[in-house]
Order: sequence, then C-alpha cells, then structure tokens
Amino acid sequence: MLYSLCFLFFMIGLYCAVVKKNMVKIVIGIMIMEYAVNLFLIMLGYRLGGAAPIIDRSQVDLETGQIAASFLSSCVDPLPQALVLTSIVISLGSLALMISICVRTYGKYGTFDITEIRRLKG
Amino acid sequence: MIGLLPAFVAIPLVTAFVLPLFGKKGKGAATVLANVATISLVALAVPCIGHRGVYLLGKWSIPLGINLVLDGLSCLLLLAISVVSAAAMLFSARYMERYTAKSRYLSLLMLMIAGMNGVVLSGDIFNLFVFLEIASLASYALVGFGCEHEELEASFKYMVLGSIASAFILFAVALVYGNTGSLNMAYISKAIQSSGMNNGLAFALSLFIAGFGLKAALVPFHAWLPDAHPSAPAPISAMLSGVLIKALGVYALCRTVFNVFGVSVAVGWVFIALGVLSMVIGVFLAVGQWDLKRLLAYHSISQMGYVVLGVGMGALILARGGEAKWAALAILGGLFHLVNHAVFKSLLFLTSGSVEMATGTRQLKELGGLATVMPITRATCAIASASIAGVPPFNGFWSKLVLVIAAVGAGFYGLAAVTLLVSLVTLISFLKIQRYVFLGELPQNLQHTQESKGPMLVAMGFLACLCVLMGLLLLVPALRQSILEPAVDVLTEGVKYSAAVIKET
Amino acid sequence: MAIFYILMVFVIIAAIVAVETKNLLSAVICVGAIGFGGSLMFLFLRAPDIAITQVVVEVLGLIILIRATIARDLTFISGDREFFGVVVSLVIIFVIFLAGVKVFETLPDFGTPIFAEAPDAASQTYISEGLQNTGAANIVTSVILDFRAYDTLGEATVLFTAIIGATVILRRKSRKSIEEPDE
Amino acid sequence: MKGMTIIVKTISGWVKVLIIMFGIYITLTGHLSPGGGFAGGVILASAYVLLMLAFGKEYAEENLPIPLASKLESVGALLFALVAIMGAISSGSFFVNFLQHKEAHGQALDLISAGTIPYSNLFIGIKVGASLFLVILILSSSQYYSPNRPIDGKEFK
Repeated sequence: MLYSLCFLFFMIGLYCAVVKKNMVKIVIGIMIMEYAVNLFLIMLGYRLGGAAPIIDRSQVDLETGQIAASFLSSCVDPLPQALVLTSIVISLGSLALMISICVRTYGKYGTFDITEIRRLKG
Repeated sequence: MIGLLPAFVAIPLVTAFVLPLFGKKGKGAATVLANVATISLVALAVPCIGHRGVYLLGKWSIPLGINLVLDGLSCLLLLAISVVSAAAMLFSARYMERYTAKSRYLSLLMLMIAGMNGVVLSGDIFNLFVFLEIASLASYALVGFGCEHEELEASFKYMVLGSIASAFILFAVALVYGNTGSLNMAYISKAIQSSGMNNGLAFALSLFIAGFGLKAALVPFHAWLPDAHPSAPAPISAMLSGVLIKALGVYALCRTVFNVFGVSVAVGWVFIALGVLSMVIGVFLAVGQWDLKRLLAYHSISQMGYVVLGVGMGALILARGGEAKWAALAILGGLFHLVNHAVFKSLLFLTSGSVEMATGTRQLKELGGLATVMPITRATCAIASASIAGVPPFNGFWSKLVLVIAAVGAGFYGLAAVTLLVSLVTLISFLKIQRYVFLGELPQNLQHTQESKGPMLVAMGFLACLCVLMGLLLLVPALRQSILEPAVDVLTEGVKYSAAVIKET
Repeated sequence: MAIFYILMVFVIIAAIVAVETKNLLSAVICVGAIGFGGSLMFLFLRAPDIAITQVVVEVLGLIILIRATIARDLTFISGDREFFGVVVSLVIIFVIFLAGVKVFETLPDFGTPIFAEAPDAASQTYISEGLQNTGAANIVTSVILDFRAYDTLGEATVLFTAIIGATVILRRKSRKSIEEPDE
Repeated sequence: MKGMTIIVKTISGWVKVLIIMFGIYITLTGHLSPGGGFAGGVILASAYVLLMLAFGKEYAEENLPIPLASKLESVGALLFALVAIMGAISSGSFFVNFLQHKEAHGQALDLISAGTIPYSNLFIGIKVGASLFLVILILSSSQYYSPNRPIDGKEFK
C-alpha cells in the first residue's frame, strides 16, 4: 500500500512535468519524481522496528570486532541509503543546471511559458 | 590490459578537473592537454581488442564492490567513443575559437567522454546510472553552450525529457533491487534465472526500455533529438549523434535486455517495432528539412532504427529458438551499422560545421556552389553521404547489406524491403544536400568563402579515411574475428554473461 | 506504521498543491514542504544520514528555486497545454499507474527487506563485516566511501559537471564578435 | 544587493561561526555518526549563503572570490580522485582503502580511524561547499532579471 502511494507520488510528478506549461512547474515536477524514487528506495530497505545502520560502542566488542547479534538482526538495509545519498546529490546538481537554463531562457524570452518559447519548429 | 581499465574513466576525469584551472591565458595549453588526453584514450582502447576480463574496484569481490567488465561489446563501444572523441576534440581546437569559455567547454567534453566510458565499462546497474547522468548533464550544458534563443530552448527540452528518462531508469533500478536484492548485473541476472521473471521485473524492464529508448531517441521518444543535435556546436553534434545516443541508449538497452533480463519474443517484437518506426518516420521527416544540421539529425533517428532493427531481429530469432547463424548475422549487421554510423554521422556533422563556419549559415536554400571553394570539405561530405546512403564500397553499404541478408535469410522479407526503401529515400535526401550545398551557383555573398584550415581538415580527413576503410572490418576475417564477432558473441550468449563474470572474479 | 501513512499522505497533498497552485512562489514553498516531510519520513525509516542530507540539500535547493522565481514579475502562468494533449497524457499516466500498482505485489512486504532473504545480498556482509573491513562505524559511510567509492566519485563528478554547466550557461557573453581577430 | 538591517547582520555574524563549526563537525565525523562530506559541504555553503543574504553579495564575494571558489572546487575533486589513484599505486587497485589495516592508524570508533574515509570526507566537503557556493553566487547575479534590457551587448543587435 505504501509502495503504491509512493508510485502515485511519482506519477503526480510525471503529470506535472508532462502537462504543465510553466518552466518552473516542469522543474518542480521532475523534482517530485526524484523525491518519489528516493523515498521508494529507502522504503525498500526498511525493517519494522529496525535500527539505523550506525554502530555505537555498546554494540561492538572492540577487542574481537564482534558485533552484537541484536544489531545484526535489526539493522535496516544500508545499501539503498547509500544509493539515495548519491541520487540526492545528483538531483541537486541537475536542479542547479535546470534552473540556470530556465533563468537564462527567461532573460532571452522574458517569459516562463513554454508555449510562447517556440522558435524551433516541431 | 585489464589492470588499466579504470584509466578509461580516470584520464578524462582528471583532465576535466584540471582544465578549469587554466584561465584565459592558458587556453592553448588547455587545448593541447585535452587533445593529448583523447589521443591517449585511443592508444589505450586499441590494445583492448580481443581481451576480456573483470576489474574489481577497491579489491572488493562482487557483489560487495563495483566491477568493471571488458568484453567484446564494451570494447567495440570504447573504440568508437575514443575515435570519434579524438576527431571531435581535434576539430574543436579551431572551431571553438568563436565561442568564449573554451577551457570550460573542453572540460565538459572530457566529462562527457568520461561518462560514456564509465557507462560502457560498468558492471553495476546503479553505477551505470551514475555515469549516464554525468554524460547526460554534460550534454545538456553543451547543447546550450551557445546561449542563443534556440539553443537554450533545445537544451531545456532535452534536459526535461532526459531527466524524465533518468527518473524512469532509477525507478527501474529500485524495482530490480527490491525484487532481487542485488545491484550487480551478473548477480541480478543470476537471481532472475533462478527465480524467473515476475510482474515487477517485467515492469522494470519496460521502464528500462522507455528510459533508454528516450536516451536513444527511438521514435515514440524522439521529440528532443531534432532540436538538440542541431543546436549544439558542430563537434558536440558529432559527439551526440555519433556516440552519445549509442552509448547511453542502444548499448545500455542491449546490455540490460540481452545480458541481464534475457531475451523474449515480446521484447524482440518491441525492438523491431521501435526500429522500423524510427527508420521510416525519421527518414521521411528528414527529406522535408531545409536546415542542414536538422536534416542530419533526423537521419540519426532513422539510422538508429537500423541498429535497433538488427539487434531486435537477433533477439526475436534467439527467443524463438531459430537458427543461431541468422541471429548472429542480424546482430552483426546492427552492431556494425552502429560503429559505421558513429563514423559517418560524426563526419557529416563536422563537415556541416565546416560549412557553417565558412559561410555563416546552414540553410540549404542560402548555400550553393561550394564545391569550387571548399574542395576538401566537399570531398569528405561526399564520402560520408555515400556511406550513409549505402553506396558501395563505403562502410554503410556493408552493414546494410548484412542486415538485408540476415532479414531475408531469417524470412523477414517485409523488413528487408523496408530496409531497402529507407536506404533509397536516404540516398535521395543526401543527393539534395549535394545539390543545394556544393553544386549549382555560388551566391554573391559567399564569393569570398575560404576552405577551413589545419586541425579541422585533419579531423575530417581522418574520419573520411575510416569511412572508406571500415568495410575491411567485415571483409578481412582476422579483423572481423577480433573486433566484431566478440561483440556479437556477447549478445548471442545472452544471460551466460552472469556466469562468465562471476567465474572470472 | 501509522506515521508513515500520515507523512505519505502529507507529502502527496503537498505535491498536488505544488502542481495545481497558480502562484509560483506557493508552489516552491510546497516543494519545501515535500522535502521536509520526506526528510521526516527518512528519519522514521531509520535513515538519519539521508535525513540530514535531505534537509540541508532542501534548504539550498529552495534558495536556488526561489532565486529563479522571486524578483521576476511573477507571471501567473498556470494552465496546461492544449486540451487534447492533456487528455492523452492523463490517460497514458493513468494506464502506467494501474500497470504499476500491480507490480508492487511481487516485492516483499513493507518492513521485511529483501536482503534478509536473498542468498547473496551484499547488505548482509556490509552490516556484519563493514566495521572490521573498513573501520567506519557508520555503515552507510563505509558503503559510499569504501565499498562503492567509485559511485561517490561519479556523484562528485555529477555535481562538478552541473556547476561547470551552470557557469557556462550563465556566462555573460557567449560568442566573440566576428570582427575580432581569429587567433 | 545591499544586505539587510543591523539586527540581521549582527545575528548572522554570530550564527555563521556556529554553522561553520557544525559543518566542519559533520564533515569530520562522517564515519562515526550520521553526516559526511556531502552534508557537511552543503552546510558550509549555506553559511556563506547566509552571509550573502545578510551582508550583500559583495561581502560574501570578498570572503571567497569566485575564481578561488572555482579553484577550490577543482582541487577538492582532484584530491578525491587522488585518494583513488593512491590506492592504485600502493595496493594495485583503484579505491583501495590503503590506510586501513596499517598498525598505527587508530582504533575503530576513534576520530582518526577508518583509513582513507575521513580524508575522502574532507575533500568532498571542500568540493561540495565550494561548488554550491559558486552556483548560488552565479544564479543570484542580477543581470538576468529584466527581460527587456539587452544583457549580452552585441548579441542583441
């Protein structure tokens, strides 16, 4: 059910990116899609009543390097978190580039309306 | 050789990081450095021929770490990327003098090369996504490099569709991870083979096809290409049409479909449908164009259709359990056309850049009679046009011939007819280019046009020689067995990929 | 469990408002609400690393977005593209959504991650041997900077590319005038 | 931009120290607690953005000129790539954590531990901080505000 809601979230972003004609709105739509994927990835790794994947001193025997069994059986999946960290930064980068293009286009055309920004045919 | 694999990414990356440090004064040094980097990439790519192997980054065994995989298909793409990028870089040395911020331009171009090399070498699906994003972001910025009205508009359009494609791909990666618990392509493939396809994986596959199809500009997803490719500076158009859509689109598509998910009849038909649609619609839209670069861009769509058609026929025959030799031949035709297209289309875009630089326009109706004033450009353009139209003995002819033979042999007579028809229309539209650009009356305002000089001619001449000689790749058995056939084997072996990669680690 | 549904509904409502509101600035503020809601969700999903990064990235992202919208004569371009296109896109999106909803049945239930069952999932090893092998107590850090450091290099490069691209797009003068000597 | 009132200026003068310290803390303890180079770098950048908003663009630019920020970005990225290449030189494969498992290199859960990870975090922090500061500075240039004013000089003729 949560997964489906997450997919609905993704689709709202897609709708916004495809249908809206304001450039900033389109950017917002793409941001929403990226949020949805990030959220979905983290949900995939969640364990009910789980623990964050950070070991503290009480959970590890520093002499032998043994990690407490309770931690092993309750830790959430660290891999999707690493992926999402990467993908958040990627989306920040593409946001910066996209907004620069929007700002520069605004400087040229004087509008954010893509139906008026139509020099190219087709 | 395998130990040097990360250098394919490291060299362009480090060069790209260093280049912005050169200010305005160091422009010459920056150009030299960038050219040295691309030429060293060619020098690295050539010894890769015939090798295959797996490189473990950080010495972590897979699936813990990330691996780089070199096999026939990646080697083929590496060769194409390094050759075309060396030519484009050489061409830029003089062509880009018209623009400001040259060192940043060179840096972006290096980043694009690094991204493409990363994509073709990666053995990890998420890592593939990351490098795909590097190459895509660099290309969005490069399309808008001129900062004129049309360029910014094209760049925005391209960026929106590209970002949607990226989101699709990332969602598909998430679905695959959720279903198999692995990100390494070999392990994903192993998990799929043991548990079989389910709805989730099928949906992920269709998202992959949509996402990579958008990056490859196959026909229902082609809207951005005719705007983006003409708007970029000429060497970038050459890179985009020549290798970017192949490395990010077709290569990634083939890798995921053939080696990770495994072929099926449905996927084969989808490929064939995409291919035929791209071929036919692309070429008929191209004939009506009067803008030189826009015409070439529509032909890119059409020619990519050939590649996808060949690969799709192979997939269909393999999935049906038909005769393996026709499947191999169809895939051979597709992949051979991929490299050929990389060479002749980048050459065509470079000649269009040469024409545009000399005359200041690229409208066919304003041009004419350039044959007398620009003989070398004219000669290279004629060679490339003959190649793309499939005139013997140039390289385009051989790949189209192989495709037609494979289609007839496997019993797809309709597809063979479509291939020939599209080839004919291509010939007509390139006769149109020759007629309007190089023949006829030289207009008054173009009387003082001069031939391009120096590195631009070297780059064009180099690619033109390749166009003439590349038929040998097919005709000389030793070359065929060391370059083309290993690439075909990667695809025909299909999901055996995973066992091979896991064994080699 | 309930908290996830509450937050999820919250972000969806914020997304709908962001999409449908007429004022651009309100849309941007709604994006902020989505981001912070998502960040809270990450916190409850036991991903503190992501929550921190999401919050700080959200702040900067909002500043970037607001810079793009404020101080312009906030044009109220709402509205959609031509009607036919909208209907077709809506139908396509709805079909994809219906197709997509089915596929989530194949995933393991929420709260039982795949790596606990899959035979050769890497995550199990990260948890049990990550500290020993890399020395980092934060397993996410050990993954991004040691096991999958190559990804992180790529990610740093993406940011580098985007910034170079932004400086290139926003530079003052893009072409040299023709009169200037060539060399 | 002229900056804001004296109240804002005084408070942000205090707060910036806290933010910068927090950013450094987050960057350096990335291997022990949540955070890391990216979050820390973004926090450092946001300290400068605060200065920019409160004191005006010129003040922030004096503290970190654009060419310097651009160089810092390249250098940070280069240093991170260098960590990878050092791994290749010392252990034969890119990204080997070559400092881990050295005898005198600190115990797990100490500040100096985990081999190359803290250094990678530091370099990424520098790179991300510089680049995000740069992008906001560039985006906030007012030259693109008015659509009717010719902005590119000769381009508009």
